[in-house]
Amino acid sequence: MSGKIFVAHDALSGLLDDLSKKFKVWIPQMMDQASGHIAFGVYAPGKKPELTRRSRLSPKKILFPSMDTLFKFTYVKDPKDPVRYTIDLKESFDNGPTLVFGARPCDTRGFQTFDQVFLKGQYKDVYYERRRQNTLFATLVCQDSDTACFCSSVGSGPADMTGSDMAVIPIEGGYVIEGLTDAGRKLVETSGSAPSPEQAAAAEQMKRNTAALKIGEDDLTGYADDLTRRFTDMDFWREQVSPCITCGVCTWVCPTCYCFSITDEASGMSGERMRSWDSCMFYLYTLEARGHNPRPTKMERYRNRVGHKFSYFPKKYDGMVSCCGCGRCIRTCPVSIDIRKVVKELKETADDRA
Amino acid sequence: MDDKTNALREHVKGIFSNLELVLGWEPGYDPLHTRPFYVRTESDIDRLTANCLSFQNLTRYLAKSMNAVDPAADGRKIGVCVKGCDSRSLVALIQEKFVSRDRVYVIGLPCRGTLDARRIRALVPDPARIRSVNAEGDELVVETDRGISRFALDRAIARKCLQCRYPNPVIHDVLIGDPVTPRLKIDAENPSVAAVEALSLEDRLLFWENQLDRCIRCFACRNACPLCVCQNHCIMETRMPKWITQYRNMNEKFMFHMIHALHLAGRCTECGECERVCPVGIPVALIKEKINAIIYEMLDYESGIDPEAVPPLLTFSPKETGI
Amino acid sequence: MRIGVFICQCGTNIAGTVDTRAVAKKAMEFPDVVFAVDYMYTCSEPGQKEIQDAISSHRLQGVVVAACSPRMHEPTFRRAVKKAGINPYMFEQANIREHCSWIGTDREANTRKAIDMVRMSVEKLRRNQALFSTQVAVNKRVLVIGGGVAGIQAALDCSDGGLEVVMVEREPSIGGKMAKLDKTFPTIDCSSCILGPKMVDVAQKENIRLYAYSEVEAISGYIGNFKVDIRKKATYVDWNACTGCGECTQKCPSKKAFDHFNEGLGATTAINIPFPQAIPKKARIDSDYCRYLTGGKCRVCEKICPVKAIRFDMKDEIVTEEVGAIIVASGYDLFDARVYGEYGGGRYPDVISAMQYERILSASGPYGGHIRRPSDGREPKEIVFISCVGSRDISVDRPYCSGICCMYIAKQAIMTRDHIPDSNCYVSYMDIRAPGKGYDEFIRRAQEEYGVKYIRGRVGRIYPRGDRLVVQGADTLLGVQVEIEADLVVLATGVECSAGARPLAEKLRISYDQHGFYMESHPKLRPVETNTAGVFLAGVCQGPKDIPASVGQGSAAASKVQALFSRDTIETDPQVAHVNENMCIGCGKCEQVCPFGAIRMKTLRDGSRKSEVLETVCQGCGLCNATCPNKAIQLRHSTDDQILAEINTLFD
Amino acid sequence: MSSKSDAKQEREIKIVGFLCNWCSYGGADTAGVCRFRQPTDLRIIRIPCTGRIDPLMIVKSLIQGADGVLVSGCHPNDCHYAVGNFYARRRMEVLKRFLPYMGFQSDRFRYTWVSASEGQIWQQVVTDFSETIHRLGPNPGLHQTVDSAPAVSWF
Repeated sequence: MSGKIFVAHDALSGLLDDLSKKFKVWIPQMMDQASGHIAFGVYAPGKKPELTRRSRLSPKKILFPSMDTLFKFTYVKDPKDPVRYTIDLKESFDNGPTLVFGARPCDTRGFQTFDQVFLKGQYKDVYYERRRQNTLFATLVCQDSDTACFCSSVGSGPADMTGSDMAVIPIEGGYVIEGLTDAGRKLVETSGSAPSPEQAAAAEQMKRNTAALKIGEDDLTGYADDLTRRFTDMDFWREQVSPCITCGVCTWVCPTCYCFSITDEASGMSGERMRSWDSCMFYLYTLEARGHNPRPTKMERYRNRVGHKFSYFPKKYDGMVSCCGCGRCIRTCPVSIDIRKVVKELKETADDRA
Repeated sequence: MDDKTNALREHVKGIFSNLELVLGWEPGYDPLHTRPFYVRTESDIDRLTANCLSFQNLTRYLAKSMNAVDPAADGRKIGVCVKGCDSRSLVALIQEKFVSRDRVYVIGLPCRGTLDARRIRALVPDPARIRSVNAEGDELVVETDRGISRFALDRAIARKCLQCRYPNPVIHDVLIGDPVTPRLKIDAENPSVAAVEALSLEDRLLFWENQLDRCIRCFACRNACPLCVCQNHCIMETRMPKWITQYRNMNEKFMFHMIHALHLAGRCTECGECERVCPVGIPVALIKEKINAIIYEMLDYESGIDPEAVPPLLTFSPKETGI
Repeated sequence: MRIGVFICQCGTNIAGTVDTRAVAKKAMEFPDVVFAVDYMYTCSEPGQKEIQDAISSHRLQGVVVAACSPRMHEPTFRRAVKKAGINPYMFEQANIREHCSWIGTDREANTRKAIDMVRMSVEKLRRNQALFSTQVAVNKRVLVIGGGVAGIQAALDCSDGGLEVVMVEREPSIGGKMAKLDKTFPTIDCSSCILGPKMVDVAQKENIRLYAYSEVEAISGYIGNFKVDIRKKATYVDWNACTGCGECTQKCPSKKAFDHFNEGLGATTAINIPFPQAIPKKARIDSDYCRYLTGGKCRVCEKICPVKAIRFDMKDEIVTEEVGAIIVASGYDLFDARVYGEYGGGRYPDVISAMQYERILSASGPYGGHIRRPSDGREPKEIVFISCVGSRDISVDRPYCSGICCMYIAKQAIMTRDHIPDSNCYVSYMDIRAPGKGYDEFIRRAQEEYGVKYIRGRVGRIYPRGDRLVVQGADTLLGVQVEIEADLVVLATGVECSAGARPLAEKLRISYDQHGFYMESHPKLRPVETNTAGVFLAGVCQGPKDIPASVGQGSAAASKVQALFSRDTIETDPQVAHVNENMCIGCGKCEQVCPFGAIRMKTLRDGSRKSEVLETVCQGCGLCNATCPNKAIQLRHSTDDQILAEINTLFD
Repeated sequence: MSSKSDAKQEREIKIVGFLCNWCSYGGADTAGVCRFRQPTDLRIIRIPCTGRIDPLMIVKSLIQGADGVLVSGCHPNDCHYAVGNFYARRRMEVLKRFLPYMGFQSDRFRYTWVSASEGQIWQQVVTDFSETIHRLGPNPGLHQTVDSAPAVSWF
């Protein structure tokens, strides 16, 4: 077997039906017709994957839910001495076999950032790890960038299959699905019939053509030191973020933003500890118990967001920018702040001055 | 360059020496986007634009950023560009003493409607690559890589604009452009609210649940709202008192939107910013529009019209009965 | 926190329909509860001891008592836990009696409900804060509203105790209804002979400041520190100058003025002194009748007045008095008999009210004490008294008994038989209410000694026949129709709340019942207190009663005030609003809605605006808390978190 | 927090009552003293004044699963704090009219005025409201997931 199958457009539903028997299959789907809202949702027979338009929200929540119960706890009173409690803990895992079908290369690549933080090094995040191990990615070779896309600027591209188990390559009449990892190949081989030589050739051609595309004009890697130089230039930051309303949508839609907060929600004698998304754009994110806030205004907060992605992260992780270039933050920003421009101006104006 | 933008720039040039700064708009990252813009120097003025893409309600920055703006030692005013709906927010902020009328120079811009980028994307063949967007009379002309599309402006403007009752600023120091005829009469029924009310009670619940289920609790609606003045101290985020838990379930999402709506009862000026900024497309403003309708019917009050009026839920009348 | 829960059985009052043992057992499962028990009478001495012992043996930090209404025993238990060393506000009471055991018989449902109520109280208590009162100085002056016998008694008692008294009387003279009475039951002693000296006392006491012909305009402040605006209505006579000589009343050409004191029988002059014993004895011009004030010509009194006291340009004047307590003795009105068309009240001159008859009987009355008919001045021989006119009648919204009419009818009938021995007196009655010392004996004297004829039954109709009146009714004891040709009919009009009672209550922030009588704090145990601290009640404004009861209440209210004033300071209720400055956004909405002006805005050094609560002025209503958008202002002991916890715990 | 979607099954009806301390709480006491029988569904939360009511407390109760919410205070003009109930009246009436728009059964929320002396009226209010709620049945709560929903078009 070649590790490739061909799925005609009208056979896609059948494939997903089959897959959904073994996996929890996530696909980009239309959530609301009126607002054209596309996001990742669990496949169920009858639902159609939206493979020709980009999703507003990234598939981040599949491995990193916006709210994740870590464990449940119950206080148990000692009947002889009711002042004393013992605590009953129950870990909570939700990590069956999962397949993400139809994410874009930038979406899938976003998890590379998570992997660095949650899997490498001394401490591993077991919740993320278990989900990660049980999830396969069938990633779409991306055909339709828009004015906000810039994956090539951050060292990726529309055919970048980093982190993917399968490539979904659109060709005339359907898709060629190609296994890239062992798990991916195994799944592909049991899921359909091989493409004809013409179809296989068309897919290869499509991959090559797409890989040659340059999405995004500038190279936005290598700005780590510019940020450091620019750190205390508050005029620069004021100019960049004056319109910002600190809504944090950029962090919410971002496939690489992994900040979280841990809280207990309890009522009566029992409750649960949960992890939920947090945003560095919020005042409360860095608010200290005494009332001091090291990032009191949006300038410090936005500086942190840019700095984290383009300076602190690459300095720590071998130059890897923690931005996948999907452009969601640009597209959804209510006040049209463009992170590409901010990063570029870090250097440009710094150079001008130098 | 369109006439309105030119007229605005000319006017600002004439008065800029008397102002500390001017809040306006400049083009965003592509022709479908616009960015709020702080005109701080004379040379900035030529970046100003004013057109059907001037979405943002700039009064939002007045209440929330007054402290961030350096207080003018010499008492110079802050200039702010307002559309009809924005001007009502400004009135409400003056009412609630968040903005002092004599601190602002109000540049009024009568408005025929602002575009809804989502609607445009559905109308043009290649929405990914739009080169230019221009309103020509009642027509919108959109140029993309694949050519030029023309269609009626009404097909592309925001929901709130289709039912606009106050296209002309209700408060201004200067008016740039000719007044526009309102699309709806003041006492006209809100057609979107009516559309929701046409559903059965059960369907209405399902409708809202379906909408609010998408909410990711990013609070963009809150942050964009010029009258959500609590900001960093919003009860949505504080755990003391604890109105909301960290659960991301329907109960909490519903509760959030009920808090948002009821906190704006009698205050919302229907600028629609909450709805525009929602990343998941929830018609957030539609919730508040109903409360506005109730308050108009019950207490004959509209927010953001009279700077001297007291918001209706901050006052009472002993005589009113039958409510 | 270590919480103890005490479930009161209240004898069988609670235990009869609630399984208190099961409630206590369940309470042990609630968070922070380390001790729970049920007890026969938790409020009793040994019951309180049980709580105190448990506090020390289990080192409790908070206590929940599930028993009767906190409106009843919350202070009791707060004192009890305080004695045992914990802050009195670390206490919660679940009302499982009035709100549970007494209103349902389903034991299981009641028990479930009681468990819920205890759970709610525990959750609230877990969020309680120790609170501490502050002391505020007491202004030891008292305001008495109303100068009837109850108010006079209260004022004199306070004055005797050395307090400064401010008395406000709506009418030109004090004395109230009692001053109009001829005699009082059951002793037939002369009303003005016993009231007169007290009225004079009021005038003569140096520590009583009397504002007659004045009304309370507005009241602000709180216990210990009220501020009262008093409207001195224009009398057109300078009372500092007026000596009450009465020259003016002799010469006044307008002689058809309505005689309020004589209930409209006869007339008086436009400038008048209401009655000879009036206190203050000063002249007043009735602007409705004064020729100068209505027509612009006359000014006779001005010329005649030997001390030049007439001031035609006088206007109402507002004066402000500061007091520490208020006694309300604002009295009552009499029912307007015109409502009963079948009695012809108001249409037939010889159908009169009992108060009019009282004036007729009075030697200082319009007929000099001779009983005559208003129509033709003839002495009546056949006189019918009709009781319960505007009492005990749901159809006129007066379902209550006025309590005094049976007695005053007997008195008037006795007086009539005394004055006109050959007269016949008939009393048409429903039931005779005579529960008082010597009262029933008095009725018997009327019947047996004075031969007053008592007919049980209601009068159906009165109509004129010639110059007499035919009274048709039933004698339900004999089961026959009765028809009497009477010369005079006296209607025993009942008591109703004063026309100004409701607006006054609103100024005082006290509550009233559906008939407008003021609500006491507790119908039995706190009969002269109101729910507004520092405001006390005396007399009929609280409910119908006779003279001895009114006088008793006047004294009772006075003694309450003296008890209050026996301390230099009073503790304020610490259950007031409090601002979390870190959260406050300075929007000022709390300041805008506060009914007491207890909130003001301040500017911090960084220029930010914050609101601030004046704790002694705050009354703890929580309106600010409800209004505050981000809940930066919290009402202590009724915080958002506490209310939300009570809600949440019900639906876990 | 439990999922409310399966709450249809038989369970005890619970009504949350917010009663002002001065009038209605006293009225409920009076009803108790007079032994006026009432349904047992009501769970009373004592508040100082209806002015303390934030309409969001009512919303919170309904979302949490309260089958009914009853707010009762002093009669208008009769507020212990003079005007608290006037504010409350406006706020609650706005909420009452707003609830059905969001898909809530507005009959599950009622506000009323009962004085401390009106024990009998309190009995009637509680009995009548409980009957209303029993007729409506348990509050099904919000659906935690929505499979299909009606679309509304406003363009």
